[in-house]
Amino acid sequence: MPSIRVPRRGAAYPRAVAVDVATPVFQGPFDLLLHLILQDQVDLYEVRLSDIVDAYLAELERMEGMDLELATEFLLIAATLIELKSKRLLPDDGDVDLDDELALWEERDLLLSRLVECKTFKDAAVAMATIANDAGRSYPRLVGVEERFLGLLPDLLAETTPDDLRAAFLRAVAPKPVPRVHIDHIHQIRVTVTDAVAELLDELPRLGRATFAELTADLVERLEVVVRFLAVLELYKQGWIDLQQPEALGALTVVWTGRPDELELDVDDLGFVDAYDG
Amino acid sequence: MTEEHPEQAFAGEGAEERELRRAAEALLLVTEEPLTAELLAQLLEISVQRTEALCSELAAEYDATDRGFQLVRVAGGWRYQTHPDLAPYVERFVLDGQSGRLSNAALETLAIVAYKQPISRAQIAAIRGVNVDGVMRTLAQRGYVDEVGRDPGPGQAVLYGTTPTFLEKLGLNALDELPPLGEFVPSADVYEALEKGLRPDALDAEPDEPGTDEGADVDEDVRPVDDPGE
Amino acid sequence: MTEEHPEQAFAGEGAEERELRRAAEALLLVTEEPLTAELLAQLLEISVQRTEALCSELAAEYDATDRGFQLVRVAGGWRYQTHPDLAPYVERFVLDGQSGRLSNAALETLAIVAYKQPISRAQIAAIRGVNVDGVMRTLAQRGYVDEVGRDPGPGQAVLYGTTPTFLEKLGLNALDELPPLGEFVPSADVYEALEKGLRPDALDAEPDEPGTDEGADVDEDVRPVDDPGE
Repeated sequence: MPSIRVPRRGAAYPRAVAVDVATPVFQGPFDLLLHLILQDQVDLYEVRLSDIVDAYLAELERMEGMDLELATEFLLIAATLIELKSKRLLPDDGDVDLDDELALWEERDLLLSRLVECKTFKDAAVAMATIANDAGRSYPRLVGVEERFLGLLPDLLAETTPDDLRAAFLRAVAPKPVPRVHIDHIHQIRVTVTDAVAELLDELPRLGRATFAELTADLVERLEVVVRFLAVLELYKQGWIDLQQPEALGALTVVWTGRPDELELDVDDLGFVDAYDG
Repeated sequence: MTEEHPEQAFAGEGAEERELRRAAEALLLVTEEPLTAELLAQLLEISVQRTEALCSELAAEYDATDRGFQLVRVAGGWRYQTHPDLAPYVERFVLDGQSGRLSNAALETLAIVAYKQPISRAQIAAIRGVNVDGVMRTLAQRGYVDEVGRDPGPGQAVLYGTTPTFLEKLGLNALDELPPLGEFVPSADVYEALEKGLRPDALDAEPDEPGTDEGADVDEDVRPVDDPGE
Repeated sequence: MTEEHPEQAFAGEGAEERELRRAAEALLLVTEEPLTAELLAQLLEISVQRTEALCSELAAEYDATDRGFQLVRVAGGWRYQTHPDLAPYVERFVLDGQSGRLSNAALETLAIVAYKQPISRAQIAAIRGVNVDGVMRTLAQRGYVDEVGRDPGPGQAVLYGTTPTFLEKLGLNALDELPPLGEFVPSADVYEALEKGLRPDALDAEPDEPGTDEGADVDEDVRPVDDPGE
């Protein structure tokens, strides 16, 4: 499974949180989130959300016989995180839609209960490991009956022919039919925030300024747009771009401001590395 | 009788008791999986209740006489096993000693199956937040989980449960010997930390100036979040 | 000591004697082949002479306490076996619940061994998708399959093959008389299990990495099993 490496934090991050553990490997987004919040006591604001969202996309990629319901669930959680984070990143214009606000709280609570559930089973697993280790100190007797009794056993191959054997082999190696919903379209749209950031870093210097609609004109899938938006937020937070939105719900314009002066960093140092080993 | 066998543990046992005890010892010696009280009762031609009592007495006797083996009740049956004290000796001898150590991923998946069975792979994945196809395959190969049915819903998803091998692995007689799941529900501290970590409202509603290091300090007086669960 | 264990058979034994006796009991319980005094002595870290004396004392004790099992010296080693008196019970146990035909699971497992030997249990499990330990034990007990070597890879997995008994039962002179498989194209999973091999320890360490089975190719020139008893 693709392990998630938390990239070292670059100086562009407001607080160098203790995520720069050598190369902790996490089992998916919940594991990563739980670690960040509980062990490192990181606020969501400081979490590199792209890591988590990319982790979700990686999980979608890995699914073999997965149903759409689960895919949707993963996307919903990723979307909730994006929404929670973007709400904190963007200026609060005081003009809050109460319904949106409530919906967000609801989604937040869903995510919270998922994390609590996940944590519960993680702790149960630790207890189970202890039980298994204790039990593993005793070895059962597996010797069976003495040879003098073996003569009593009926000849199990009495009615078996070589052709039966051949048929049994072919049966054993035949692919097992696994009912599954094809989610190939999800595979096709897999794109990481890291990729999206890289594309923006390529495009924006040439364009100077562009509306978000223009930047996403060639994208078909909604997920791609979401990822592109997250990449824009990432760049904004790190000071590479400025965002202009003169009127509420109006066009969002992205302005390239260039490399932040005070930061003599290259792309890698900013943490634009792959967030997981694909 | 007692004259003949001065060291006999069940000094007062009659001829019939002795025969049953000895037959039980012989049968337990040759069984390769835990021998259920039902089958043992059938072979001894006595009641299940009496069989259970017989096994319990035998187990207690081995304990009292400080044997290197134990008679234990595991996965719904009785079996002989080595005393845990002696693991250092046995591990020196048994080739695949402690081979079955499970990874964290396997343990977490197994815990979910154990407590929530019957359960589909998708449901497990939803709880763990990761794909579990590979882990489940390994667990099935090792005999700890098995298909137990199909979801009657539209997807007809395969449902999984734990096996007797799983119980043997944990040395449990039945699933209800697992500690109750309630013991593992995160404490208030942990819950609070998670809730705080996922606050949707901005700290002080002022995003940082890009590139500056200040202003992102976590606000100390975070306003309390209403607990949605209460 | 004697106060703690009033029923203890060796009332006068010291702590060291007790530990040795218990360790011997544990080791004798799990040995599949008669355990030689030499190997037992080595495991207990005492002299062969003392080991022999210990086993003889134990055997006498089981006799005196009228157990259903005996500790006997067979084929140059010591092992537990059922008391001859109790053979009728054991016979009933052996005959009970034994059907006259191999189950489909057993037949498929046997077929895999026949066509793909030498092969490890982990490889068979990977092909069949379920644990095959029990089935393999049955097949070995019936004398249809046997250990033929060890995977030279790090796991040192035991490799199995079919026996002369198997050929005889099927009326074949040699393995190449098995019906050809023809245009058989294995699925990806099966191919992987067969061609690349699966280290059992790799399964243990990382059960959720279905795609990675680095190395551990089953080597063609399998080296013979080192018999630990010799």
